[in-house]
Amino acid sequence: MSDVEAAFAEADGALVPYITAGDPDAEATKEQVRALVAGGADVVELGLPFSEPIADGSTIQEAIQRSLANGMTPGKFLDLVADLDVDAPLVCMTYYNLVYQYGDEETRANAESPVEPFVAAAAEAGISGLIIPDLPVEESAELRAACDEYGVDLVFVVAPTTEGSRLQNMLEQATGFVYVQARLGTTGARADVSDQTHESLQRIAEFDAGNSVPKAVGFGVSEREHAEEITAAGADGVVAGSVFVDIIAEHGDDAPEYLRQKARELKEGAHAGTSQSHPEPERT
Amino acid sequence: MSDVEAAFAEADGALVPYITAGDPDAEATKEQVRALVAGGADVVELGLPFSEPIADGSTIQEAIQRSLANGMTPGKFLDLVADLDVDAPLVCMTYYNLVYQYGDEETRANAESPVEPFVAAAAEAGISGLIIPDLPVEESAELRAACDEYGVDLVFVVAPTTEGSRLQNMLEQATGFVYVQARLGTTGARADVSDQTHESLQRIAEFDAGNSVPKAVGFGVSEREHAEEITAAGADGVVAGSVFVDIIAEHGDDAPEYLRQKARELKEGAHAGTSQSHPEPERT
Amino acid sequence: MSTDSKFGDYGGQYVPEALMPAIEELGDAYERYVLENEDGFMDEFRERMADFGGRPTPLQYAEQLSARYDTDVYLKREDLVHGGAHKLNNALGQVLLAKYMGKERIIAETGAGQHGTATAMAASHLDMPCEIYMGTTDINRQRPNVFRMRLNDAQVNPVTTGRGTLKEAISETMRDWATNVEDTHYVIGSVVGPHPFPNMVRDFQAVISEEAREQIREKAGRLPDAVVSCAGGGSNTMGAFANFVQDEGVDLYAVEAGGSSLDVDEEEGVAPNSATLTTGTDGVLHGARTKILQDSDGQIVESHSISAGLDYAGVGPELSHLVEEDRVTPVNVGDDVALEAFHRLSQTEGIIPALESSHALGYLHEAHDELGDVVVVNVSGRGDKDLETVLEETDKRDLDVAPDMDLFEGVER
Amino acid sequence: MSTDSKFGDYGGQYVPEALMPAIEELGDAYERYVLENEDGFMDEFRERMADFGGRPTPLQYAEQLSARYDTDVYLKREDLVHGGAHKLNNALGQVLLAKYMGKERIIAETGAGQHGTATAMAASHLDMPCEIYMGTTDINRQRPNVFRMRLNDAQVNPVTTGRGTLKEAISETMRDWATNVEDTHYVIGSVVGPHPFPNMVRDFQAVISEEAREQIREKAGRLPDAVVSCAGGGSNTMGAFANFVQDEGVDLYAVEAGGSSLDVDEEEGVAPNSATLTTGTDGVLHGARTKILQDSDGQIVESHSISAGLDYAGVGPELSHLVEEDRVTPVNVGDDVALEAFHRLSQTEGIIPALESSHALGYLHEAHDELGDVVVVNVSGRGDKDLETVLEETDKRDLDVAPDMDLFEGVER
Ligand SMILES: Cc1ncc(COP(=O)(O)O)c(C=O)c1O
Ligand SMILES: Cc1ncc(COP(=O)(O)O)c(C=O)c1O
Repeated sequence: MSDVEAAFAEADGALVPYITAGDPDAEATKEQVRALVAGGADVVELGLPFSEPIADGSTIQEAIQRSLANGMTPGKFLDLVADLDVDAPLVCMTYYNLVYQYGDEETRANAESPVEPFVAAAAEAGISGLIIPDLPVEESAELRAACDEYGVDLVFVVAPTTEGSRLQNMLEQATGFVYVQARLGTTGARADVSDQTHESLQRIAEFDAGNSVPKAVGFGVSEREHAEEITAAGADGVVAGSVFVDIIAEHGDDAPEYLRQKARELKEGAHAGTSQSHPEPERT
Repeated sequence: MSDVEAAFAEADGALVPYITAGDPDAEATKEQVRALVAGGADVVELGLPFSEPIADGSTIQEAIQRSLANGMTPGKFLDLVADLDVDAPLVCMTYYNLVYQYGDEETRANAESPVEPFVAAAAEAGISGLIIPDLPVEESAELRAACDEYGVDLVFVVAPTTEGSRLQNMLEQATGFVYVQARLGTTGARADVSDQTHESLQRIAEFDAGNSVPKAVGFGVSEREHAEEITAAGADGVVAGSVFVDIIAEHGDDAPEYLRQKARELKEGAHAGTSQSHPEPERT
Repeated sequence: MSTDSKFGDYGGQYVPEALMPAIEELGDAYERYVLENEDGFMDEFRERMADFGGRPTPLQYAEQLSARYDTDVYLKREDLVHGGAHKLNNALGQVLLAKYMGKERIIAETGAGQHGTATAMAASHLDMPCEIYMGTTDINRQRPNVFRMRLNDAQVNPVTTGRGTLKEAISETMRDWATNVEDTHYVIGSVVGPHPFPNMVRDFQAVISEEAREQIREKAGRLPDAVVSCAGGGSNTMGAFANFVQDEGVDLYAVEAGGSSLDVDEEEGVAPNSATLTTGTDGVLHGARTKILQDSDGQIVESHSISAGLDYAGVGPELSHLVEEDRVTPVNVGDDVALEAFHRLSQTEGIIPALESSHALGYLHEAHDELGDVVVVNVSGRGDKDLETVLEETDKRDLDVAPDMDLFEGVER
Repeated sequence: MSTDSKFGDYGGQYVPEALMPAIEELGDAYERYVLENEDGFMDEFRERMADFGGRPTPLQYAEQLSARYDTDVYLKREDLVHGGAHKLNNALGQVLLAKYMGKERIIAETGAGQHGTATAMAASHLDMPCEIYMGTTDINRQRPNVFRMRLNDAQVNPVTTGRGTLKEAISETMRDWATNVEDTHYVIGSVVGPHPFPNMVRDFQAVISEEAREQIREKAGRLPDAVVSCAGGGSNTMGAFANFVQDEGVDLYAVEAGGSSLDVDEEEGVAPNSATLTTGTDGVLHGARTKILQDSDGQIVESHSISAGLDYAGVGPELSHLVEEDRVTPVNVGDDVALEAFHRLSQTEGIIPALESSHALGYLHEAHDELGDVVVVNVSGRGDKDLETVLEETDKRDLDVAPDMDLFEGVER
């Protein structure tokens, strides 16, 4: 069982917050991560910014632009991670080209595959898992191999449109957790839990049976009730990103305290939902 | 012999000045005509302005615009002519559409041809001849007939490009005088007498033989020497327009005096040239 | 002068004497090269119109319009000719003819710039020096077309007389021709001017109906009930009609610019329209006897149309004759109807038509019930050149069909 | 994923999971309708490209250029396609395919507006609702194209992120697609993006070389020694090459935008060129593995070209592969050379080419000695859209070939 899977197992309704590393700078990110963990985050998803974030909505796009404008790079990202000493596994979310491109010439020349240098460096820095939203399972063989070699989880996104043999394949390949996309579209905080979310939860229940990897639902989660509804329907946790990124954009230096509060709120929701789907009713 | 032909016969080197009627108004035109005749004009060519003067250069175009802007019309033109009491035949220069279009509905319905009403009215007002620069001899049958009926001369322009049977035809049809175009192009004062002028003079000499109608050379005549050169080569007179129109544009109310002087100068030249081409040498 | 210099009472050669030899020479060349294909002139013309000009142009079945009008509407796509209009058919023909005649210089007039750009393209293609006369007012309001002519290496001569528009440019070009007639050919832009221009320009444009007649027989299995074409000078019109004139069952509609009103303001010397065939009277303009817009004295009045290419006070003498003979029906639609038709075709068929052509489409809209089952509409040109005008004029009106352009308001940077 | 989703190492499907079913569905439709002509799809496509699009386009022998270069130069006249560029070949194909697939809504990205206008025209023609994403910067500098899209009834969605240009518009369109994938088809504008787009767009554009190959055999009696085509994303390029790839004796030149310099400014994240095939490195962008312009970290850099249509940091994966296989020779010419070539063709052949196409013509000028006896150059589009840019950029330089535009100075009113 990987760090990430262990964190889910212990969480009893896990909270996986996302923030963009380097928004607005590396020191701030460290504070933010500590606050999230203090608030109850079980796993932290850290975005390594890429110039063409096609899977992200406007909130996270803007965070990425702020981070890039302030000089964030893959190298600095890994330094930041290595520096962070928190009690939660860190998962890196980024786009494939940065993974593909990482490393100096010599390292790359000696690598088994173009993606090995990044995975090696990430593992060394303390990254427990990777989420690459523009890498479908069909193109992931090289990265899967490198992740296996370095003990890094590779998280896949299951979309509302993912079905049949592709879904099967993904569940077989996924480690760490499965990121269940609650609705079509891109990341971004929404006011409600969409119908698609309920369908997704339904689908989780269906495929849950034969697979042990945890499932976390994301895309649009921003309120306690969302989180509760999601875990109540059988998910092992929730992913929430835009809501935290919005807080950072709004509160600047004061963000950590707000992040902690929001994390606590969502964590409570996730936990509460779990108790509804489990035999023993228990409230925080 | 028509009035115009008679004027040429008496002139011994005729001067035919052109001005645009109504430039800037009818009263001024009357003064101008009187000044020209006082200066020695043998025949006066009066322009009836048409909105699309394709055969005229910029000097006369502008005079036409001034005249039209001040309200000149074919009717007013004929009134002006009827009012004028000078000792030289008046020739009307205009474009075919005005001739074609003249007359009220009733007159036109009873006319022999569309052009008859204009010719009749012109003759009545005291016009001795017509020059229609956009009416080639081939299209002139109707107008020729009307002119014959009302005793109005029809002057044709012979261009440097006119040759052979067309030239023959024109000489046969012309009455009053033949307007020999000194060079290709449009009306307008020039600094010199072009080579084409000399060729034209040469051609005059050639066709002179079999035809008794007088020949006047125009297009670009503005100086005494031009006039002299032209009659010396055998022409019966010179036509000059732009030089007079320029004087009117420049001197306004004072124009008549300058017109008289310029007419005198050109008349002297024309006369002097004649004496060179005639047996008895005589100078003014 | 050859016997067919007249169409009934219309036509003829009313030009300064200096030009007579030139138009006789041209008449002779027209007969030899165009009518008799001497030295393979017409073969070369057709080949160049194919390879350089993009002919044949399609005859397209217009699905949405046909459904809307319950009439089979076919569009003759002259907008696809190189340069964006039928104008090149004529310009290339004349420049090539000038070359065969040994001329060394091309001149032409232009108003909105369509004929000027076509002539400049043709002259550049055939490596002939070219000068275009254009009024200063037009130069300033049609800058892109001036640029195109300059890019094609034509000299553009500003004409400052009068109001600085088409009429003045024509007169000025005639003056140049009268001065340089020996080595210069004047490429007239429509079926106007002295003989042989009306015949010759028609023959160069007749390829439109030659193709369309064959295409409609293939596509519809029959001849059309009607052919509808806009008419300014009337070159696209005669081109679209020529090969149908002998088909008595085919009605021919020449759609003129009704402008803002069919009345003439004698006082101001202005006709707020260019509906020469409908409202004009007989007269002589620019070398030919034809219908013209004039006041009772015979002075030419200023015409008007939302489409610069129709904005002319005369019309081809052959059209005047065919109207008199009842072979061609003259009709007109005003600025508003044309503008709506512009938007309609742009929206429903994916074709942005010239404002000139939009008049033909506007008439189709108004009269589709009476035109029969199969109608050919000549789309004489594309409307890219008209974008500015259309936006301005649309803005002034309250047109249901027009798209809003609000999006710019939010994005000024 | 079908086996030929890759061209050697290039290509693939690097898209968000939500889109995978859509591109699988599209791959399936591509195989059935495009490759197997199910329900007569390809027949209908070809018929519409003829009647609506104006195909075939001519292959024109360029007399003056041939004489100047002592080489037989043939121009493939894609500038004559409806809309003014090869772009319609693809847009019409995809919109029609979307219709066959039962989609109800079309979206597309556009930079300079060429692909957007082509898509809007195609959607209007086929009566499909259409939305175009366009960066706000581009909206402001390409207003006429925005007007054209609006006139054709397309909605234009301003994209405010980033610098508001093409890259951002593509990303935004992908987001829309990821949200509305069930009823919406995304019409990608070049041979880029995830499989099956590169294959499919190539197949729609391959009509260029299908025609050209037949035409050159007829006109020159042989295959050409070289085919020269500009390359941005590479759709006109692959279209012009596709049917010659198997002809080993035919050299294929992909001419990229050398911009102002081939260097990359890592500090600023800017490449003052778009010479992806020459200077780019392997990476993954917009759904495919291909050559891209990136810094050493893998961040995409801003590209540059005087011609907006070439200004893209990626290139079609098949071209990357054909270059790697030495079948296609990547070359480039800079802004200045392209600008001169623009003026040269305008002046000497009467054709105003797109600035994109001017790169191919610029390379012809520079390398004509080495290209062989018979050369086909693809004139991918017309240059009317580029007039403003050309005037501005010409003004900045001291180009011998450029005409002066002094005449405006005298005529301001
Ligand atoms: C597209 C188009 N159609 C029609 C016309 C009108 O000319 P004509 O009546 O000679 O065809 C013009 C003139 O510029 C034009 O550009
Ligand atoms: C005329 C023209 N040529 C070429 C291109 C470049 O695109 P591609 O490389 O896909 O042909 C464009 C793009 O807008 C274009 O408009």
